[in-house]
Amino acid sequence: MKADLPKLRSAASVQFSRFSANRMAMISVWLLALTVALCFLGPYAFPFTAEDADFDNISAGVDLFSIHPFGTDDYGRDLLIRVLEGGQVSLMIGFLGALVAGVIGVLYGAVAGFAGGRTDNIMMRFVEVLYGFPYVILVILLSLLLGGGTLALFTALVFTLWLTPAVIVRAQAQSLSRREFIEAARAGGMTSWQIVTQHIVPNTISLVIVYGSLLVPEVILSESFLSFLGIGIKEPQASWGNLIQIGTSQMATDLRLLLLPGTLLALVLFCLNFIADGLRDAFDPNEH
Amino acid sequence: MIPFVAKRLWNGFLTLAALATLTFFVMRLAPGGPFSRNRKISPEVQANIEAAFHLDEPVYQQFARYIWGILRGDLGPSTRFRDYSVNDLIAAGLPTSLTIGFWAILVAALVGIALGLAGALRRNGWTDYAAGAVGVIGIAIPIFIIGPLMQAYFSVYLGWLPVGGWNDGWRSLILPVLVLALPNIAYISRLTRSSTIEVLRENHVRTARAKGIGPARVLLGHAMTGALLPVIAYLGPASAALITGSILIETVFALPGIGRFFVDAALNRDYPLVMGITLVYGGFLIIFNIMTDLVRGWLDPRIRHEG
Amino acid sequence: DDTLDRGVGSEWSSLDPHVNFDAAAAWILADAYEGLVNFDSKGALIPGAAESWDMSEDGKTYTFHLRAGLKWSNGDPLVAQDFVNGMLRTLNPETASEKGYYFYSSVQVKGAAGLANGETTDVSTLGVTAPDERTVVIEMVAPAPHMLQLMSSFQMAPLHGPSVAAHGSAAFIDPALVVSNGAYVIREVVPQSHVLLEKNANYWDAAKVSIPFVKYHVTEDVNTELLRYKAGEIDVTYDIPLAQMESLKTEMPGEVLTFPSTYLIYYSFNLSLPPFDNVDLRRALSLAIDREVLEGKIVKGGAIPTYSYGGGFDPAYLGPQIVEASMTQAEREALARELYAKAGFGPDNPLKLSVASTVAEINVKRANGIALMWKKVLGVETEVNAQERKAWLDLFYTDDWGVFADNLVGDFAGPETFLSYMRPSAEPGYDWVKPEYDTAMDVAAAIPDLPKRYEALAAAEKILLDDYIFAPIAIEPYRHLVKPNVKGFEPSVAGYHNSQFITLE
Amino acid sequence: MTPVLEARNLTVGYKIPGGLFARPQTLPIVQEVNISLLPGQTLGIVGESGCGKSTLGRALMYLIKPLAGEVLWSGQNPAQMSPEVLRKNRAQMQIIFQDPIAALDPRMTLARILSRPLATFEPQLSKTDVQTRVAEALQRVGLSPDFAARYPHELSGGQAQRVGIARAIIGRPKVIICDEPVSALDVSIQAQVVNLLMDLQAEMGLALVFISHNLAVVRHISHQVMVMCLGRTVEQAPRDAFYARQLHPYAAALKQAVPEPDVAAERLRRGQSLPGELPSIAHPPPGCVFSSRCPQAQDLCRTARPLLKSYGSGRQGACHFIEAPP
Amino acid sequence: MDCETPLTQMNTNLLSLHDLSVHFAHGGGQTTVVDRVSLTLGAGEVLGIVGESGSGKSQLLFALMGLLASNGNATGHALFDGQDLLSLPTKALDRVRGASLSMIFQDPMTALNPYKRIGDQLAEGLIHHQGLPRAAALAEASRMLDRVRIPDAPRAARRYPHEFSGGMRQRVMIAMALLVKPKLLLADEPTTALDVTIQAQVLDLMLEIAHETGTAIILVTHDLGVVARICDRVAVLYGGRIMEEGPAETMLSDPRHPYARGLLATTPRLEAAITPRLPTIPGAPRSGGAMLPSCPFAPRCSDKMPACDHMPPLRDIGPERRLACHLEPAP
Ligand SMILES: Nc1ncnc2c1ncn2[C@@H]1O[C@H](COP(=O)(O)OP(=O)(O)OP(=O)(O)O)[C@@H](O)[C@H]1O
Ligand SMILES: Nc1ncnc2c1ncn2[C@@H]1O[C@H](COP(=O)(O)OP(=O)(O)OP(=O)(O)O)[C@@H](O)[C@H]1O
Ligand SMILES: [Mg+2]
Ligand SMILES: [Mg+2]
Repeated sequence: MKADLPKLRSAASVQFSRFSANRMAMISVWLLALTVALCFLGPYAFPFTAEDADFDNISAGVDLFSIHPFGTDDYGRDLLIRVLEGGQVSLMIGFLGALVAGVIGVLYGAVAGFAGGRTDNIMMRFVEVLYGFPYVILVILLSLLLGGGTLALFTALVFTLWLTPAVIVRAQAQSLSRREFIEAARAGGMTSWQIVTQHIVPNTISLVIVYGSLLVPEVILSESFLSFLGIGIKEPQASWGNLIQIGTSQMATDLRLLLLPGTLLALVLFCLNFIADGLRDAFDPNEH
Repeated sequence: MIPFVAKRLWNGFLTLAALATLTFFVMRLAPGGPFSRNRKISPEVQANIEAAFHLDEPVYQQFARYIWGILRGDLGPSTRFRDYSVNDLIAAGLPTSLTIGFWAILVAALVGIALGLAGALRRNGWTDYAAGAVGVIGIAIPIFIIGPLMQAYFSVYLGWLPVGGWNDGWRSLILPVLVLALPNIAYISRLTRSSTIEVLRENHVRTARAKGIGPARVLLGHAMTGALLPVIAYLGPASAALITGSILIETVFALPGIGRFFVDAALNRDYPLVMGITLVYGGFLIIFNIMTDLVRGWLDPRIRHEG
Repeated sequence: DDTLDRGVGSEWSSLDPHVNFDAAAAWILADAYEGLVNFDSKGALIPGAAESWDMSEDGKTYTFHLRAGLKWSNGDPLVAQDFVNGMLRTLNPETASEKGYYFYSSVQVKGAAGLANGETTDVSTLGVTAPDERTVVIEMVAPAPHMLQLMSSFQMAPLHGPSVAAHGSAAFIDPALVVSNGAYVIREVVPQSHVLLEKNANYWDAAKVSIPFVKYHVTEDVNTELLRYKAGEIDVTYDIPLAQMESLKTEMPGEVLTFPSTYLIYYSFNLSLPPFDNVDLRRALSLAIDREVLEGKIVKGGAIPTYSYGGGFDPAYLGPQIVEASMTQAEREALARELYAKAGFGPDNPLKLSVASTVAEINVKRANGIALMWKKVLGVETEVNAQERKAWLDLFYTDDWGVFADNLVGDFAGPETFLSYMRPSAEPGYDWVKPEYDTAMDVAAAIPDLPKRYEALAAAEKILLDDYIFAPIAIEPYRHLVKPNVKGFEPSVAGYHNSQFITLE
Repeated sequence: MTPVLEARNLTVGYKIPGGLFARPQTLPIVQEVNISLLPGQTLGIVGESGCGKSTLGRALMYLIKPLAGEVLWSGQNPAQMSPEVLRKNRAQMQIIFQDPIAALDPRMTLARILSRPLATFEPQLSKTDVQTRVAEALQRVGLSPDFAARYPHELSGGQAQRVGIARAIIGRPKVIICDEPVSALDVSIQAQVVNLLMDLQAEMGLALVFISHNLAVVRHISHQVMVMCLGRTVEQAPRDAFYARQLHPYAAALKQAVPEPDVAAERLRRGQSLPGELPSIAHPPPGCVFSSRCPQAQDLCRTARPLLKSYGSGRQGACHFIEAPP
Repeated sequence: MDCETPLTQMNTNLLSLHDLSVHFAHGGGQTTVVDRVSLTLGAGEVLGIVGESGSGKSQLLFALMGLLASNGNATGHALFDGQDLLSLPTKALDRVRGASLSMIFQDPMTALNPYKRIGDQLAEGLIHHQGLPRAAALAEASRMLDRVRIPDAPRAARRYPHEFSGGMRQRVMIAMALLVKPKLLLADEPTTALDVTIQAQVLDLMLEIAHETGTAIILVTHDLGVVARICDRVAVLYGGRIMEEGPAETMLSDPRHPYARGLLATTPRLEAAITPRLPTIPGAPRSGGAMLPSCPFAPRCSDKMPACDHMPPLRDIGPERRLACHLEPAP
């Protein structure tokens, strides 16, 4: 018998439409897009760059109608531009770092949990060794090996951040691999890798999305900690992590320095929070 | 179960040995040594000082010495804190870190799980948004900001609690525990929420509802078990990290814990102290991971070890 | 309240007076131990355990006369040999103390180097002897008028042999075992947390010690320390957060105390790395730094801008004439641009350099400020390479840097400690070949008379400064918050503030 | 002809947690089972609930490793295959799980679930071909093609079961192990599915292991029938011979108990079920597994386990008191 | 809405469904899977529901239990014991569910909590609704396990669902539902995974308990033999609608609706001659989709007539028999 093909909406398009029906998530997407656009385009609207110091105008206060609407920092550099340019770096690192750490962690954990037995044991013991290795030493070594540049920074960030998602996903994978549909997949002749990527990982997706949304700020904030150890975004380049750091040290006297980057970061976080929930729901076949 | 634990402990021991070996050798690749200073002292004197700490020996020999020390329960002398052995320092700092970490993880787990469950039950309602906001705040406001703010308000302005130090009994505990718990509340509540939503729709939860035992018991007695499995996995490494001290908390609240020792030691290339705390942390990590695996096995008979 | 609560910043490295190297712990030790001399509340040298001393004609031998009836805190008599033993312990390689260099480098005590190097273990080779119970004789290889500065407890604490022999390092930290000779004894030690001292009834001047207890608190984070101060948990802070200096001055006017220390900031140039081998360029870079703006408006830490290397610590030292010091900033900048161009750089061919600094906030801030000034005045493109401290230290010896954000803490408040550090023969690692300087310093070192010696030192400093192997920047100050009821905590360049001279109202 | 599927003295079991001090123990479930299945043949397996039929099915797929004995796929032992070869061979066999819903990935649409085996068997297929095949497979099991967009949780029990069947047949395997494949279907669709399986068998020599409680369906589809009780084969026979006369009392009891859609007859049978204790598989009785319920049981039955013996013309039975068949 | 029986009259019955419909929201649209079902059930009565796979049997039961999926909703009335189950607030519903109304789910594999011991799951309802102490409830539970023929019941009570075979889990579900001695038991294909000997025993047990406690049963099944064995009445569902309803005897001996007749005719029998193909009802089965005004069976019906474009109402055709078909009742 010959079947006439029904017009099927692909799962992706269903998910997309489900996502776009989520008001909070959509608002967040637009806000986030706006923030990103501001960070990447905003600085062009000013006649000076983030690195132009104005020594006659050090620590100028907020004056929305002046050339420095949010004032200047300790060196007389325009705070707004610095925050925007810092955003470029931080958002990039944050999203990329979370992505890379997330992908590594999820795949690693899924493989370990699915494989079980000896493989799992060895893989998880390796994770324990990495967890246990003194981070400060690691970072110092990385800066020695890779220089203090972005590569070192990125490696240092990702190096440990993938461990926790790996542990969480492994736990999920362990439960999942006892489920019958995994057995069915194995019976159907799928390779282990296919089972991991097509069954295990999609079934942990909601945890992964949520955890990933938390990883982004974690990456952004850890970057400033790393600059304490000599790797990180180097002056005169700004980053939200650094700006918040500086802002914190001055928060008792000049809250402005903290509030501007802090608010932007919080905004991004709130957006991520809602986007993550929206994505979670969109990927959930039980949602309608 | 006991054979399982025994096997895991043995594996843990091997892990710890691997960790120790790796740390011991790799650590020495970091630039600078325990006695490098910006005022260069004469090479002979420098050599003499290093000899006093056996730093002049070949590394493998130092390693052998170190292992021999561990076997005798001696983690060696600290080079950064000259008056103490590493054993002394850990004995002095660990109780503080343990106390704070224990309470913080307890608070974080209880509050985080409660918020997560509330959020999952009242999805996209105000409870959910409020719980989400707590999460965002917990993550977006780092410890080094929220800590001083709390100190300024509760200690300086209200004068209720000490700013820092470890001399005031439980009052010294409150702020650090709260601040340390906050980001973990965020993580735990978000994870809990997400997995609870999923579990609530499983068929066995429907069965539980069919029993008419009321939403609370359905949630706590049936949905929560499955929902907590990933959270518990998260709690393993998180507890180990919290319990062995957080540098930020201990710095901001001037607490004598081993988290600060650890960073201080690493920055000062205090090899024995770094090793000592690494071993302590590694040990806790391994034990907590065994514990979370046991708890998960206890909750989920399907993954019960070799079950 | 009978306790004085003092902040000591980060944890001390040791409470063993023969080992400790930290300035902060020196406060605790200065309370617990007394050297041959002492420093009063203003940092002036006063008799300590020794009530008087004489100097030989050639300035090479000092004889100290101890007070009668000195006792250790446990009542044991304190004898001259205890001081000799203290120094011997410092020099003994087994003690693994880095402080021996005070005796073989800062001043050259006869035989000290041999003992410290481990060339000999024969204690009789040391030029420090106790001919009788109340006399300590110190012989030096060369005259050194500043040696008295090094006779306080920080360098010259006596040793209570029996307790150290019995208990090792525990004899310095275990309250039950500590035996000391200062105005206070140690009562409680909690690592990373605090040290509690109690008045020593056996101290010779105990009658004048007014505060019964002193507690030193470890508070690594300056902001926390400030909050603790505000909350009344600490009476005297170790430091003040830079960012809040200004506002605190208005908020609590009488309580902010700043005064210069012996902590000198300077930016060294890598002489073996072109183009820094060009003296004009080095001078241009030095001139382009507006030290007033830098310290006053950017760093805001109260540091004192300086153009000299050895000056600014001992008022008796006048130093050489420095032209830069008397120019206006505009003149300096004009000259800088001129020299910069002369060195072959310009807008199309800007100099690119990297400043190696530590990651400490204040250092990064200063480096950033300087970088921005270089950029603004000369168009130099600077990257601030902030490194973790040990890596930064290591970096110095690799020569893999152009400009090094350098610093030096003097052993005492005088020019000589700085100037002798720069001697090419002392191998500080600057790759500076200048036999004239060594000769000039040798000349000065042979003069026992202080004013004449200072003149010779000034001549030497001129040679040093003219080569611009570094750009002096500023002298860091001590910064303390002091509660109004704490009296007797006064400026002291060497940083001594013995609690015995402080009173609580 | 070599059998496509063979089990020789197959013993399979599960690990069970061993309490506080003990290591996990292994509990044998299926014991010493022999099976030989030729292409184009169907082996019907009936037996008591909990006697190990599903376990046997899993073991035949080598999803559980046997404790003893061996499984052979076209003469080859999966235990000796490399993972890659094992996987390829396994793909030639399919299994329909007893629990239809749990065997479907809740996050996949039926389209993806069904196209999965195609990716393994016929990777060269184009996207539209795959879609066509999926739609076709759905139709063959009586579901409309627009079910392809559904997720498993939107299906009724019977619909899910049919998806499981569709998944098994879509790749045209050589062997299908069907674990109660039609239990949740109404008779009409049940018939349709059975017809489908038989069509496939005729078309391409499909071999079937058909586990079911429905003796009428088993009778219809099987060539051989095997009866299991407490993990052991108690009877095995060609279909017609079996339905004509059962050698083992349990098999006879089974046939007796089949309900008929006849109210009057059924009402009479109320309350006349087999009495006696059911033995636990964890503690099998020393004698015959059926002894506690067997109306003809004697002392011998309670002490000595009867062995599976041949009684000619392919019939085997495990009972001390089988009268030789005519 | 057009009521066939006034609501008050229904109160004499244990359960009366009135125009009960179940709808699922579906990406914007809505599908109806149960369409205006009206039924009554007296105390102690056993009603069999047979029908096509996917005809809405399970959803009908879920609607009564208040357990529809989040995208489903039920309209109409379901009076049980004087209360309308569909409009009860959760709290009140929880007093009914698991106490006087219990359900055996169709999918025993996933319906049991994998994390809890069987015994605890069984005892839970007793503890909650009857206030039994745990030990007593556990003892009850293991007794009931024994009655559903789980071997070694006390030990089995301490095991977890995954250690049970499909049929054993099904029996656990049955035990769980019977344990609370409900007034109404909703049994959704409760014996599909049982071999016929145990099935017979379990069905006997259900009847026995029903007699002891006056429990009424709605039994969904595909096995007409099972219907014959225990049902008093039978309703035939097709496409979400009741097609025919009546006493078991007459329904099985003399079905009127073409679909019901088809069911009976296609039931495989042990004695029948073996044919190459099993007989089936011709035509493709329904598969969800929109509810049409027409008779859902019309496309497959051999007796299709123009009138079938309109769903015939359920009309009385004899003693207690109702039929929804335009065909004249056979003489
Ligand atoms: N969550 C859902 N969303 C949409 N449709 C659903 C959902 N759940 C069930 N359905 C559909 O509702 C219809 C009725 O399902 P139901 O489970 O009641 O069937 P059933 O009569 O019990 O069939 P079976 O005998 O196969 O179990 C089916 O067509 C099914 O696809
Ligand atoms: N994971 C397990 N651990 C321990 N015992 C198990 C496990 N799985 C199944 N069993 C036991 O193995 C026996 C056989 O189970 P199996 O599922 O093979 O039975 P079955 O013949 O398919 O029964 P049914 O007809 O009821 O599905 C049962 O007694 C069951 O209790
Ligand atoms: Mg089975
Ligand atoms: Mg159903």
